[in-house]
Parts: sequence; C-alpha cells; structure tokens
Amino acid sequence: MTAEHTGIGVALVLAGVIAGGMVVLASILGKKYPTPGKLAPFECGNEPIGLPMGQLAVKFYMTAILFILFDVELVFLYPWAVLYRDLGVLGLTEMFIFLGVLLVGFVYAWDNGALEWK
Amino acid sequence: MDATTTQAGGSANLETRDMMLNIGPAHPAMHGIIRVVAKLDGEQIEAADVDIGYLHRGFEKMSENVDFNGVMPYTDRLNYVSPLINNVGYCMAVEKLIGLQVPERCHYIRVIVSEISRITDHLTCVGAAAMELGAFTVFLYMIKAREYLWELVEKVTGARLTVSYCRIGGVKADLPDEFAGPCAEAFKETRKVIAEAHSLLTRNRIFVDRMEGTGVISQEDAIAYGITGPFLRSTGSEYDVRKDCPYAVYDQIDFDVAVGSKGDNMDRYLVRMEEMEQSMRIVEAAFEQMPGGPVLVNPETGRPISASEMVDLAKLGDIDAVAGGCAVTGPTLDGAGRDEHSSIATDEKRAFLPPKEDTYGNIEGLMRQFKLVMHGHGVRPPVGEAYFPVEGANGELGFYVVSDGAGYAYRVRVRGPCFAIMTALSKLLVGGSLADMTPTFGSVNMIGGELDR
Amino acid sequence: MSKEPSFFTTRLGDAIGWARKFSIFQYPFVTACCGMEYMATACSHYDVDRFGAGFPRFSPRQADVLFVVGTISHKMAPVLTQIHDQMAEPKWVVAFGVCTCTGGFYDNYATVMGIDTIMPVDVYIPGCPPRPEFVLDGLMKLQDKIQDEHSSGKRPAPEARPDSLEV
Amino acid sequence: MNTTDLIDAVKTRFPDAVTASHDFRGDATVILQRHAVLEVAQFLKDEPVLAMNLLVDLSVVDYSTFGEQASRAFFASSGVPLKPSPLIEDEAPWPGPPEGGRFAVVYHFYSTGHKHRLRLVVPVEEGVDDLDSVTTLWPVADWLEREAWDMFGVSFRGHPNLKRILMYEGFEGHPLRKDYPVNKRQPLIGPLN
Repeated sequence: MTAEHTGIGVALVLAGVIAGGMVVLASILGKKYPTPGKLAPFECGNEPIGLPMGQLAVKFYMTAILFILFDVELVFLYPWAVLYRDLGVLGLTEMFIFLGVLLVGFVYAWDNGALEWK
Repeated sequence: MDATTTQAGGSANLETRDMMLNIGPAHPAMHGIIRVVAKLDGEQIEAADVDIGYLHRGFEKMSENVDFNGVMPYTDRLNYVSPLINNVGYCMAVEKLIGLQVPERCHYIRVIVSEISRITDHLTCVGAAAMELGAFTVFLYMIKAREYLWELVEKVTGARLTVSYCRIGGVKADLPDEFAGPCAEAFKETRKVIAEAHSLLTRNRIFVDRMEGTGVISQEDAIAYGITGPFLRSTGSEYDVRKDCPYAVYDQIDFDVAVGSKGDNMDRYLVRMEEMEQSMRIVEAAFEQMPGGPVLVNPETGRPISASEMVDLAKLGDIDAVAGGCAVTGPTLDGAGRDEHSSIATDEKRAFLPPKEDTYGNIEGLMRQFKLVMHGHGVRPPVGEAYFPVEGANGELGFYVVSDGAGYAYRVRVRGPCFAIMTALSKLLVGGSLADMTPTFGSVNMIGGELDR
Repeated sequence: MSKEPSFFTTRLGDAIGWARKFSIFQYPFVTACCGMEYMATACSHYDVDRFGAGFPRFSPRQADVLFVVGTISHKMAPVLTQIHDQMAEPKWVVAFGVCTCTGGFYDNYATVMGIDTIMPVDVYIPGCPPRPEFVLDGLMKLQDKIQDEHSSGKRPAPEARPDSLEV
Repeated sequence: MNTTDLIDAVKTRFPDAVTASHDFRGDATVILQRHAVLEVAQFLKDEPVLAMNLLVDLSVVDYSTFGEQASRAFFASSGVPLKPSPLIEDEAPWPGPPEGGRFAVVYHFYSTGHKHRLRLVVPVEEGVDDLDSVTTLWPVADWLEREAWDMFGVSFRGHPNLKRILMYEGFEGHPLRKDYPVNKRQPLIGPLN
C-alpha cells in the first residue's frame, strides 16, 4: 500500500469515528421524553392529513435520472484530468468524443422538454 | 376533495395520487394565521382551500359594548401595520354620521399621519415578501427605515404602533413644534433605503423570475372579487379612494396614482414602491399648504402655571399660589391648549374634549369634560347610519356605523380590504406551483386584524 | 440531581446553563400586532441577536423557546398546544404581549384569556405591544431563569410539569 | 349620477320591490324586499348607466334591540333625564330601521366607471332561507355571505358552500347577534374562564 493510500485510509477512519461518535453519544446521553403529542408528525399545528403513500409524479423521476446520467459523466473526467499531461493529444480528442456523444443526448433531452419543470 | 385522481394527459394509465399538503396556521409563509390545504400534483397546486378566522377577536362585538371614543384603541389593531389610517377612517365615519366639520389644519394633520402610516405598511409588506423569497438584507433595511418613521409617529402620538391618535371631531393633540424638520430627515433616510431596495431587488434575476408572471389576475376578475388598492391598481385600473372620492384635503394636494399593467406580483411590488414615493410627496406638500400652526400659549390673564403643577398645588390647598394663575399646557397634552384647540378640533361642544385651561380653569369646561368622559355620557351621535370609505394601505377601508342615539355604537362594520383580496387567493394559487404561493401570498399583504376582525 | 449537588455537578450545571442561555433557538408563534414589535426587536435596530436569540426556528423540533406573540383565539388554541407538545425538551414558553398574558382588552367569546390557562408559561412580557426594550428585558429574565435552573439543578423534569392546569 | 337619479333609476325599474328609499348624509339608500334581490343586483351590475361593478361590502345589522339600549347614564338610578340632552340633534333625521325583519342585510355597491355609490338594504326575518346569494354576480360575495351566516345566521340560497368562516366548526350560536352575550365562551381546549 503506497504512502498516499494510508493517508486516505486514516482520513476515512477518523471521519467515521468522529461522525459515528457524535451520533452515538447524542442518542445515549440525550434524555428522551416521548409523549404521544410529540411523536405525531408536525403539520403546522394540525392533525396530519394525506401523507402520500402512492406513487409520486413522473417529473421527479425524470429529473433524477438526468442528473445521475450527467453526474456520472463528470466522474469520468476526474481520472482523465489527473493524467492529462502524459495522455497528450490522443487523450484530448478521445475525451472530446466522449463528451460529444453525451452532448447529443443532452440536446435531445433538452429539445424534448425533459428539463422544463411544468 | 378525494385524494386519488388519475393523472390526466399523456400518462393516463400511470395512476399517481395527489398529495394533500396542509400549510397550516403556524407557518412563516402564511404570516401565522392562515391555513391553506393544498392538493398537490407534484409541485402544481390543483386545488387550494383557504381557511381563515384564526385571529378573529370580536372587534365588531367589542365596539358595541364600548362608547364611541372607546372604540379607538380597537381600530388601531385592525390593520396594525398602518394603524393611523384605521383611526382616521373610523373617526371620519362617525363625524359623517354626526355631521361634524373638522377644521382645515386637522384635515392636514390627518393626511400627514395617515400617509406616514401608509409608508410603514408598504415597507413592512415589501420587506416581508422579499424576506420570504430569501432577500433577508432588504427586510433588515426596510425595518430600519420603518424605525425612523415609527420615531416620527411616536413624536406625534406617543406610541409606535397602537397610537389611538384621532378623536371624534379632531385629533388628540397638535403636531409637536417644528415637526417638519425631523420628518424631512426621516424621509431622506427612507428614500435612501428605497433606492437600496430598488438596486437590490428590481433587476435581481432570482427576484424577477419568482415575481414576474406569478399570481396573475385580470382587471375584470380583480373587480369581480372586490379587490381594491395596490392589488387592483397593478392590473391597470386607476381606482384610488383618495382620487375618486376624495376626503379630508386629498383633493387640494396633487399626487399621482401608481398603476401597473400585467397584474402580477412584480407589478404589485413596483406599485407599492412607487406609492411610498407618492406618500412622501403628499406629506411634503401638506406641510407647505398647512394653515398656521399653534402660536405658543401666552395666556392673557394671570401668571402661567403648568397644568400639572396647578393641580398639585390645589391638592395641597395652597390657594394663593393657584389664585390668579392660568394653567399652561404643552401642545401635545390631550385636548391641547386653548389656542391650538380651535385649529385641531371641532367646535361642537358635545363631541370633543375642552382645552385643558377650560377644564382646570372654569366650570363650563369642567362640566363639558365631565359630560364627555363620564361613563354613559360620551359622544352621542343622532340616530342613523353612515358608510365612509378611506384609502387603506391594502385598498378601500370602509366603516359602516349605525347609531341608535345611545352613547354606544349600535353596529360598527369594517370593510377590510384584504378580506376581498383573500377571497381571490385560492383562484390565484391554483395552477401555479407551490413555490409561487409564497410571493403571491406575500404581495396580498394579508393583515390578520383586518381580515378576521 | 437528587443528591446534594457536589462541586463537579454544580460546575457542570453552570456550564450547561451558560451554554443554553446564550444559544436560544426561538419559535416565533406570531399571530397579531405584537408581531410588528417582534420584527422591530429581531431586526437591526434593537437586535435580539446580541443575546444569542436571533435565529428563529419555524419548526418545533429545533426550537428551545416558544415565543407566543399576539392574540390567541379559541380557534388557534389547539394549534398552539399541539406545537407546544411537539417541542423537544428542555423547552420554555414566553408570553409576548398582554393578549397572551391575560387576553388583553379582547374580553369576549373569541379570545383565550391568557395562554397560561392552556400551557405552562415561564416569562410574561406585558405591553400592548411591549416596546422592544421590554422584550429584551423579558429575554434577560428568561436567561437568568435558564441559568439558575441549571446551576441549582431545580430544572423540573417534564413529567413533573403539571399536565392539565386547573386555574 | 347623483343620489336622487340613482334611487329613481332603481325605483322606476322595480316599483313593487322597492319599499322605501332615502339619502341620509348623502348615501343613496334603497330598501328592497327579499324576493327581488337577485334581479336588482343583476340590473345594477349590467345596466350601463349604473354599472355597479364593485360589490364593496355585504354586512348584516341585527335591529332586534334598536333604541332600547338606554344610555347607561351616570345618574341612571335617579331616572331624572339629563338636561340639556347630550344627544346631538339632527335637522334631516334618519327614517329609522327598515321594517319587515329582524335582520337587515346591507349591500354597498360602487361603480369604478361612474364613481357613484349605492346602498341596498334588505330586511330579512330570522330563520328564513329564500334570500338569493349574489355569488354568481360577484365572487367576493362567497366569503362575505359565509361571514354573514357565521356571525348572524342569515342563510343565502344557492351559495356554493355555506359554512362557518371565522368561528370554528364546533361553535354553537351566532356571536354577533344582539342576544349573544359578549363573553359567553365555548373553548375548544382549556378551562372555561
């Protein structure tokens, strides 16, 4: 395991310990006084009505999928950016082709109104 | 409203359930006292059922159990953002019922204080609407400007918010001496804040996108819903009670009426900002045209003694210190001095308190004071009914007073301007998205006291 | 804290009291005219943020102090008690304005004559509306109350708080 | 149009429905029978000469104890009438409350075009339910009539959903009636104080 990886490993462990510790300590030390009124969901002071059990509108799903698609595309740019110097021109054109293909998809989605939030 | 509806349009077979969202009374966007049960399809509001009455405090019932001048504190708390306009409205309704004529200077004082009160209302409304859209800085600036104006109101009436400044037949006391100076000072600050607000908001991409094209209402619909005031003027109609049925001295002061065109939230914001400028113009013009102010009291006879000291000495039985003395009162003491009295109050003996010199000086004044103050006497208008409209900050604020000759009003009905606007709220909300509800409701400027009374 | 408070627990109690009194998360339950004075107090001129109480939280889950501001009508009373129940312990209630303390001059069929008939109140701020200085004074009294409740350990556990208040 | 023309316009159009009219303090007022409310309202709105496009207000006045409210004078026990009477006399006295019903439903109209106002007073008996609703002409009447029902118990025929607007559902009685005591409370929660 080269030196950099130990750094990342230590950072991960430290973060996990601190975050986990805060959550665990809070639940242990904090006193709990559950009363029926307190446990009811908060609806601006009224009895809760009509929580949506059924399916949600399609619009939410559409936007989520588009986001994931272009987010993953972005993730692929990171390794390329690190090795940008030694890949040279070949790497550059390769990445532009990759981005071009996804751009066609983006234009298609935009054109079909998937981005409009009716 | 049944909760399951098939999704209309393309995806007919996709059966999505509409969400019933209860935007309850204790919600910051609902100013704390309105409950909207919205049927949401995703973000679109399909139906909105508005539920009011959470601040119904029985104003009309209380005004039947208190004498005519006793209703004054209740009128402050109708539209508590511009209380002086309610005072002026109620007083002018009762004066119309009695048939009283109020001196010219008193009209000017009433115009000045109600215009200052209108500016504080617009400052609060625009500030709160901007804060609900995230512009917290504008809210802080506008409340700062409102503090300057509240200092002015405090100089005149003694209180910041619940002023009870007017009386039937006049005003409590004259303006303090040299009031134009601090007024000009406060207006300079207010104009600076309004300029800052313009630069922060009027071309702000987010603010314009949220306010433009949302909460649109046409002029016919607005009039059909009985909407008046900035809300109606933003749709293009020019109806302003100060211009169409002028009262007090509004016909002698020239000012313009701010009118929008599209009737959306942005226009209402611009109309209110312009109206603040016009109100300042009115106050400045009123200061020039106002008839002579009170000359400092120099009693013809006897040595001047301050009224409170005279009372104390009399209580001690120190007769010679009091004999031959003449009580001198400060200009802002209730009832005011004899010289100011003629310029700020009607001469109808049975409607307005006598000047303090008479009350402490002679028996007629004392009897007149007694007859007006003691329980059961008070002002007793003739039998009759009168409706008097006044231009409130949100629209036409009308008082309908019925009297059966007793010392107590038989019926006082308040026509609250934002009651009519709220009837149109569900129509404004339906079709828009949930995010449009906040700017629309912010520009309605719903004030609980005036809505639920 | 039943045993005689030793050095350590009193020091800890002081520290907790000090921390809680200067980080008040207030739920402004605003209804009527006092709301205008509440705005004036919360904004830059009188600035309640100097006392650490400047951050309004509009959800009872994240609020410590319930500021009841303005007249509470009988139609609003169940909403108010629901929100008061849903607040997390430790919680305090401030009655802001005379309508919440005693019902003010709206003595009629529509108004709750004082919110202490429906919930326990810690600090009463009279005034119609109370001037911002009154409000800041009331807030300081609340802070003293928080401080000495913690340092003396007298903080009543929620169960000890009377549920239904026969006035 | 001044007040007399306004009143004549309505009177000539509906001679039998109009029982009386006056312009006390310059407010043109027409007192109307209950059955003709919808037609008169339609006429007021559509007639180009009147063009009352704004229903300013719809309120109710309970005239059951009109005039009985003896002024609670300081010397009430002695029964000696006060001389001179503090009542401010009036040269053009008001013709008195409308006969024909305990309540009087008062409509205020305004025309933004012609800038004139008219008041329509409709006496209504208690518990009667054939008073037509004007919600179809002016949508603002929806809430105004709901408030009239909530506060006085005057019901309107043809109203989309006539239920309480200011008070809560469980409230019995109509608080603004003269026989409803001021502090008769019906709290939802909390003690009866």
